[in-house]
Amino acid sequence: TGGDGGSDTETSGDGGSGDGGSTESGSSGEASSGGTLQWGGAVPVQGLDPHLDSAAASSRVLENITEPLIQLDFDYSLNPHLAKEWTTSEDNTTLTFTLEEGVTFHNGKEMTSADVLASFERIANGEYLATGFFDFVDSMEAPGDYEFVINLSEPFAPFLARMATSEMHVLPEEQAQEDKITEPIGTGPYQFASREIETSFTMEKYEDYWDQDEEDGPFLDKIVKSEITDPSVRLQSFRAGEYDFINGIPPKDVQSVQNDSSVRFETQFPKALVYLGLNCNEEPFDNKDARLALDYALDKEQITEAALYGTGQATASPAAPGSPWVNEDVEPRPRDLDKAQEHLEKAGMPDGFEVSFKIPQSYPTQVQGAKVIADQASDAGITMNIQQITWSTWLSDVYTNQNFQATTSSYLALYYPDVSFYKFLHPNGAFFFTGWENEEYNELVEEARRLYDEEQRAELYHEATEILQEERAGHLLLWWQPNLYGSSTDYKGRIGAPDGSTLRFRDNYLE
Amino acid sequence: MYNYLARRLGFMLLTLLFVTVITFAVTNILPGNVALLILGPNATDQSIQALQSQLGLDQPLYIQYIDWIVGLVQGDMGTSLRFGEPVATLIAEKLGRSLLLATAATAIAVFFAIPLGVISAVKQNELPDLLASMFGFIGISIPIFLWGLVFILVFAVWFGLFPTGGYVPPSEDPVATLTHLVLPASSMGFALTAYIMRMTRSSMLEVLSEEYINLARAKGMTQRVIVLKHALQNAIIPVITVVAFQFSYAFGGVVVLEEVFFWPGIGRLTLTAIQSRDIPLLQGCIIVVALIYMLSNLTADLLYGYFDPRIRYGGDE
Amino acid sequence: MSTTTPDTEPSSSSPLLEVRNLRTQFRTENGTVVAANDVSFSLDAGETMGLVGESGAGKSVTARSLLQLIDSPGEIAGGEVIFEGENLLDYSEKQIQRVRGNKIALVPQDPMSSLNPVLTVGEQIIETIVHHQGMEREEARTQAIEAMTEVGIPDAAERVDDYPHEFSGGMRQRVLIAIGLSCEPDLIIADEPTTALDVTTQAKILDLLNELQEEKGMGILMITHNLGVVAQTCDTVGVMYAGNLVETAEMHELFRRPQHPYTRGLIDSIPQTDTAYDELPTLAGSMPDLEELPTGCNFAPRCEHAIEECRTGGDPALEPAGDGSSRAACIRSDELDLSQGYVPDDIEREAKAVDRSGQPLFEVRNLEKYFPAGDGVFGNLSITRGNGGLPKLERREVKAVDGISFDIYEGETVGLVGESGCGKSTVARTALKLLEPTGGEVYFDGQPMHEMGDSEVRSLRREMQMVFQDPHSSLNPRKTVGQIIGRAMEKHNIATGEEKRERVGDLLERVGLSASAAKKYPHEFSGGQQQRIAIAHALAVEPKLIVCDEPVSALDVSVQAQILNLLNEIQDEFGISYLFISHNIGVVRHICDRLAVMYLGKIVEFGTIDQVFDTPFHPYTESLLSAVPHADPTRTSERIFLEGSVPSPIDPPSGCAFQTRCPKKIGEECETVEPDLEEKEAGSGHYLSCHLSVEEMSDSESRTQSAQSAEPQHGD
Amino acid sequence: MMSTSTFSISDARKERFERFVRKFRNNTKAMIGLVIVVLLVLVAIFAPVLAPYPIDKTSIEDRSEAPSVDHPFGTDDLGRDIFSRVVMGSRISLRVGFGAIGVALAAGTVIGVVSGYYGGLVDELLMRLMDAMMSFPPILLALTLLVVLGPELNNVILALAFVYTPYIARVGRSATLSETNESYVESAIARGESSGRIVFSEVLPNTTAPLLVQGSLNIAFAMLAEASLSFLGLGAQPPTPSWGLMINTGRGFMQTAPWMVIFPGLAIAITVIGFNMLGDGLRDVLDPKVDAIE
Ligand SMILES: Nc1ncnc2c1ncn2[C@@H]1O[C@H](COP(=O)(O)OP(=O)(O)OP(=O)(O)O)[C@@H](O)[C@H]1O
Ligand SMILES: Nc1ncnc2c1ncn2[C@@H]1O[C@H](COP(=O)(O)OP(=O)(O)OP(=O)(O)O)[C@@H](O)[C@H]1O
Ligand SMILES: [Mg+2]
Ligand SMILES: [Mg+2]
Ligand code: NI
Repeated sequence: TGGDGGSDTETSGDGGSGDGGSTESGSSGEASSGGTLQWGGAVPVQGLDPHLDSAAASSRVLENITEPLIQLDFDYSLNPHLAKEWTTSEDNTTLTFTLEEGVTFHNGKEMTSADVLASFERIANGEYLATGFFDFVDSMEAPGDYEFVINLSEPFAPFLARMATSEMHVLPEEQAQEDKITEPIGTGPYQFASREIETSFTMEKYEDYWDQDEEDGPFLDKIVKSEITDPSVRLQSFRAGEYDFINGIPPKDVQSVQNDSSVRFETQFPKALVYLGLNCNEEPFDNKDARLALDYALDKEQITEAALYGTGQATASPAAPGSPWVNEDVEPRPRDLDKAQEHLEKAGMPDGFEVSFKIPQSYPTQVQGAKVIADQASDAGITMNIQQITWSTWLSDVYTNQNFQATTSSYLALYYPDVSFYKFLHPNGAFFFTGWENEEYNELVEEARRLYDEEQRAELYHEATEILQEERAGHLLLWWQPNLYGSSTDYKGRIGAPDGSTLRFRDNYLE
Repeated sequence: MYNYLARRLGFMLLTLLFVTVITFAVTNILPGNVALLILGPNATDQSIQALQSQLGLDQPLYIQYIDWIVGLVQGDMGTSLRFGEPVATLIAEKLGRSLLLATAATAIAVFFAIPLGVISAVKQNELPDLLASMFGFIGISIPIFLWGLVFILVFAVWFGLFPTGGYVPPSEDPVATLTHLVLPASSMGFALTAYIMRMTRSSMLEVLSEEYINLARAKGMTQRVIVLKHALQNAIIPVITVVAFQFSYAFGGVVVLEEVFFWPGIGRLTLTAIQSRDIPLLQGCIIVVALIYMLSNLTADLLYGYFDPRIRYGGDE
Repeated sequence: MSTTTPDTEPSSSSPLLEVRNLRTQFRTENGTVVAANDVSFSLDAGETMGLVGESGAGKSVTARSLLQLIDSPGEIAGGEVIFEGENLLDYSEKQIQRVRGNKIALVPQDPMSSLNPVLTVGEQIIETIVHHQGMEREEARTQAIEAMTEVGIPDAAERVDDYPHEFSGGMRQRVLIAIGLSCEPDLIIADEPTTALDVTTQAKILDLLNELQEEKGMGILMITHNLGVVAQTCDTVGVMYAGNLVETAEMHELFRRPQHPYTRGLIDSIPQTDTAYDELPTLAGSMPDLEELPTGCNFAPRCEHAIEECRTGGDPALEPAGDGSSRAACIRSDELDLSQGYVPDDIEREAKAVDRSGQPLFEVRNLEKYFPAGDGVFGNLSITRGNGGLPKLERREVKAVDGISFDIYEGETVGLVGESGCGKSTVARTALKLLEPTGGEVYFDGQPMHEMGDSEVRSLRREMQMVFQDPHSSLNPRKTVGQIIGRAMEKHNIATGEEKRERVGDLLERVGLSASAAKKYPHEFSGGQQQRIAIAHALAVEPKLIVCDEPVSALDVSVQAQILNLLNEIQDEFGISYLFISHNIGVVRHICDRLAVMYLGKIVEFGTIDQVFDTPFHPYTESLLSAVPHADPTRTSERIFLEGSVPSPIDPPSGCAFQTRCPKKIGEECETVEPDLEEKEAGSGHYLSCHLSVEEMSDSESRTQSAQSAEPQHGD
Repeated sequence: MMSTSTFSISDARKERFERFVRKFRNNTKAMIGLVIVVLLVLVAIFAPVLAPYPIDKTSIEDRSEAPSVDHPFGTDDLGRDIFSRVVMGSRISLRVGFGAIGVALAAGTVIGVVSGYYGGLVDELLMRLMDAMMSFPPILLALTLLVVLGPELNNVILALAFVYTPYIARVGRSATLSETNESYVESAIARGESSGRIVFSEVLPNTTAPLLVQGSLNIAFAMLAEASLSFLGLGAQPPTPSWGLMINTGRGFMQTAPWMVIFPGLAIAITVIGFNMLGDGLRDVLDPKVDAIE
């Protein structure tokens, strides 16, 4: 997974792909090599340490620079990558990887299992994004130059999936010994060239890429990302011909972009889940009825429409639409002011209540949605005072100190249900902050982590979803939103990456 | 002149001291936890504490202040928490561009403002004066960012004459640098023109009522000589101060304008620093901007001294 | 010396300048103000004509009208200005530009603000020459240097590239004259060319003008409000009053036999240095506001000879009067004989009985006040280049008052005179502890004020009051007169409520205003009235001492006399003591018992009026006295011209402070040894600070008074 | 204006007031400014009556409608009536302008007058402090303060008050300095007044004119600053109808729904022009030098 759910400094709609098919546009002719891609990017690239940096914007470029042993494909299957094959033992506790030979890092050195071991040990012994996952790892070995073994202490289903993210990308041994990495060296098709903080980022083709291919590239000589955070300006500049490609088209402009024949418009759904976070440790939302009152006061469809102009989808399930984890029976509560009033009375606040509503200002769709939420809530007598805050304030106030009553945030369309169900909603989850706890729920999602059988797991998640809805969890889910891309018509190749939050440029080219 | 200069520098040092104190005080009460921001939400308490002590954040404030000042004096502004690069490097990269933008804006403004101001003073209460003063009021009454938006819409989107924003380094393509500069510089220049023009006008009016202008008339000098030689040379002196002030204003205004035009200057860097609570970076940005401000005022004082013989030759005044 | 030029015979040809029925008016929000009404006069080549009158009479407007220099909202509404046979008022702007500065030059009043600060003085002269005579710059430069030399600027060739601020006031006035002269004009209009200058400098400039005229033979229109200046420079005189020319006459004739009562009043009210009166003759009231002129003769309300006809019969025209060439605008000029001026009682001035045996009321010992030079806390630090070229930090100070001692007894008036900047005001302020003294002792009634704390001093303030030079600024514009005066009473618990109101009314009446003035605001009063209010304010707390800092120098002569008289009366009535500060040595004679002469922060002479005004003189006192122009053309005196200007108090000369300018300097001693202020004659109470012997100081080789100066009323 | 007999204004004061009114009337700039400001205040007072729709009522069906009879200024992206929001927005602008400058005037005047009157070290330190405060670009300083204080309209007012205090203080100081040159101050000292009383009772009333002028000009600046801050998202919070915030939102609709920017933009411009003209005009009117009629 690219980022920690929605918690990175990115503006609205951007991310990866996943909705197979729609991003492939008539790459009829022969792919042509060369050229510089001018990319109008939404969020500035943050840190460049693949193991440390949670920002989607970072992952978006790192995806092309460093590589994992196992890669996620567009059909959500895990495929061998730097490991040309892997085996899992009967009891699901020993993982054995056979590495590709002849893979070189951008510094020219060949990749061996020593590098993999060093990279994973770095994560296991440090304070990195995936460090927690190594709690389930007993030992790691590199018996041969091209063989690598991991022994788990118990079956742990999310581990392989996690390996496919940049959190567990492979770095050369020397770099794996550094605490912090600013110029990553990887094995990917593109190598880091230069960057100017908050302004631009440049990657160049790595000529000795191990997996070069006439059909799959890499083709582009250079990719220059200009970082234009304002979606309207970005779109304007794109239309003025300054960029070949942009991500994060504002939903309101989708229609006009679609109608523009000189633009190749791509959408990838879903990309991120936006939710309304309620602090269940504090008045008034420590009261389930207060939460229900708010739930009934809101028309999720309307809110989604207001924010996304028909590009999104209201939801009541944290599982990505289209995945087997979705419980189709659970739907957003329809708006019902009478019920809202009923619950207000049950909560002992028949005249409603007033709360602060902290919105991270860099997410226009969330701000937009918040305005409608506040308006609708006011009809039920619930006053929500919007306060736009910076991302850093959000992190410290809302997330760390839990000094909030209501907020909005998002997480990326993570195909792996563990993230959706555990990371945010289980008290031990890495991103648990709303304070909503439920024994039954916790047991369900813990159990699901240990199961490798899809159907069984799905069953557990369906149940968990029901509990979320019934108990009105601190996450009042709002909508799924897509990734919206635009490019010039001579920009070819599949846009995006399977996990929804990143971009793969490998097979992209300019005609 | 030496005394004058020495005194200005003395003032500046004292002011600078206050500037550092204010900067330090304000930035240190910014909400948010830096360590958390760096380490990300997964960090443990121990690692947060370790990082804090590594960053010196567990020291008493006054020690932090002194450390900071000592560093500043040695040209070391610390390391950006967010980007892990030396603050000085980060700022140096952006500073030039903001200066370029502010200079261009000021130059545009001066180019138009001074003749306009002179004309409207000479034709006081006549049509040119009224037109100029309308222009002036409009110029100062519309927020710069709105001008920016309007200029983008008209000149970039409708007519496609200039790029909508962004920056190209002159080393890459000097012509592109210029075309990218035109819109931001002129939308800010527009607002500045109004200020400088008003100042020129009132300064001219004041000078024109001076006794020595009367004498020049009594000597039979023509209107042209009186206005351009006798009046303007005196009136320009206070205008210089205003121009310098406007330069610093332009420099401050870039915070918003750079955001509008995506001009990667120190204004945007400051916003980034604010948003990510990158204290060393924010402190660096603020100090540098304040320093530029003070330097431009110092320049104004020096120019003032240079243009006003009473100070140039007087030693004291 | 002879200051009057021989009478020019009325030339047979037409006059150089003839003004006929000039009328200039200003549109103001209250209607139209006619600042020059029907002004007619003529001026011959080589003649000097004076234009006198009180402030606001319209002198400057008249002068500026001649060159069409009136700006909106003013306009020249009628009349003709015939110059060289042509009417200048018909000229276009282009044409008149060729006359201005070329044929007719203007020397403005204020040397401090009339030169362009950013152009060198040379440039300001050169541009005139180049403009009018089309000369090459090099040539013009030579001519400019010549002009500067001519007006007595030493080392003109070197100073031509200096900027105005590098010149002293007197020198700047010379530059202005040089500009005027640079194109050798036929007529010079000098608008109060000396008013802003010290007496000593004033004398030099007037002399210069006289000389230049003799040499070049141009006409001069000399505008002034000082009859003394007229007496020394003019051939003919025009007297203006409220926009009208009320009398024109040949100068001697004017003084001998004025035809208009106003002229008479003006002449009389000038205090003479060498005459003492108890009561100065005054012109009652003040000039009417031009916006609301009386219906009859403008002067009628103030005229002691006015009859009913004067008040109703409209403004009289200027008509020949008397048997000479005089013309006057007075219907009674034929019947009145105004040749006899005010004759003071022939009695010796009744020496006030000041008892100086006991303890003085107010005593100042070695008072010092140093100001930091420059502004700000660090301002007085200055960087100077040491010998080695290394900059060095230095603390510089203005020694404004440098060791001054004097005392004032009850009921006594002690005067303090000296040139501008010598430290008079600073003495007043530090003595009253309005400023913290740098050193020295001050005793009031035996109490050591220098040792008192703030609150003690504050309660002592009841005993000591101050009257300031500028009455306008000494009254808070936001408070009514009643509030201002009443506040003083409240502050010191003298009266409150109804009683206070009554006393304010009484006081106002005492100073010659009506009790209803209490409800008005200060700006509604004329300068003289405001000064009366200021005096009432000082009197409100029933003080024992009033310090008057130039209380009359901002006022017109006629009003000046009224205020001086008022001060005298009040002293008689309440037995108050005064410290009276003035730069006008003529004024002090009429009010002071003893007098201190200051130069550069020190007292150089101190004694009774008679002692100071008579030999032995300190050389500085002597030159001060000689420089005062007297309003009596029949008397001439040798002027003593002082070299250079007052040295900077930042670094005063070594030895005797006056040595750099002293005409009687004896040499080494003066330069190295600082003379003490000592009684030259033990017990006389006459202190002098000079290395000269009494005989040398009494020797007036340079002070030969002409025979006729032995006038009867000389009351020594 | 207040000609009732219950008010016994002294003749002189009345006359001075009338004179002021006369000069004011003759000054076109001042009059235009006054008319704009008065209209603005009226609009703000009667805003709830004038605004046809509630300002925060979203209605997705009506989003981004062009100006029409129903919605004279059109609707925004959430279907809210822009006319109503612009009208209600006048309250925000006025509140910020008057609030911030009111506080700044109070603080700045005291600092300026004290500094000017006492001089010396007090003056030096205070003024250098003011210089230091002025060394930060206003927007930048306000922005930083707002991050500290939290984005809220009242904090905007506080931050702007802080930012504009030194400007007022400077004017207050120079006005005081020129007043202390007048000898009535010395006269008061000679009368034995305490310095506190002199500062506040004698000097202060005489500095009102320049402060008034500076104040009204700064109101204009403060309004602009509020717009900029809201534009950057750190000022007023939605759904507050701050004009700057409206422009910020409308910014993305410049091409599709320009009315979202035009009307709030015009509102800001006119308001700021009004205060600028009023300030400028007041300067002329209060300047004793400009006595002549126009
Ligand atoms: N610009 C003006 N606007 C209105 N009235 C004016 C103007 N200039 C002069 N006056 C009026 O003209 C009258 C005469 O002014 P003028 O300057 O000639 O007096 P003056 O005799 O030169 O006095 P002073 O001795 O003070 O120089 C004044 O009383 C004044 O009311
Ligand atoms: N506050 C001050 N700071 C610095 N220097 C001062 C100050 N007040 C007076 N001085 C200086 O002290 C000297 C004496 O000034 P003072 O005002 O006492 O002279 P004065 O004799 O009253 O002159 P005038 O006749 O012009 O009123 C001058 O050189 C002046 O520049
Ligand atoms: Mg005059
Ligand atoms: Mg004085
Ligand atoms: Ni004599």
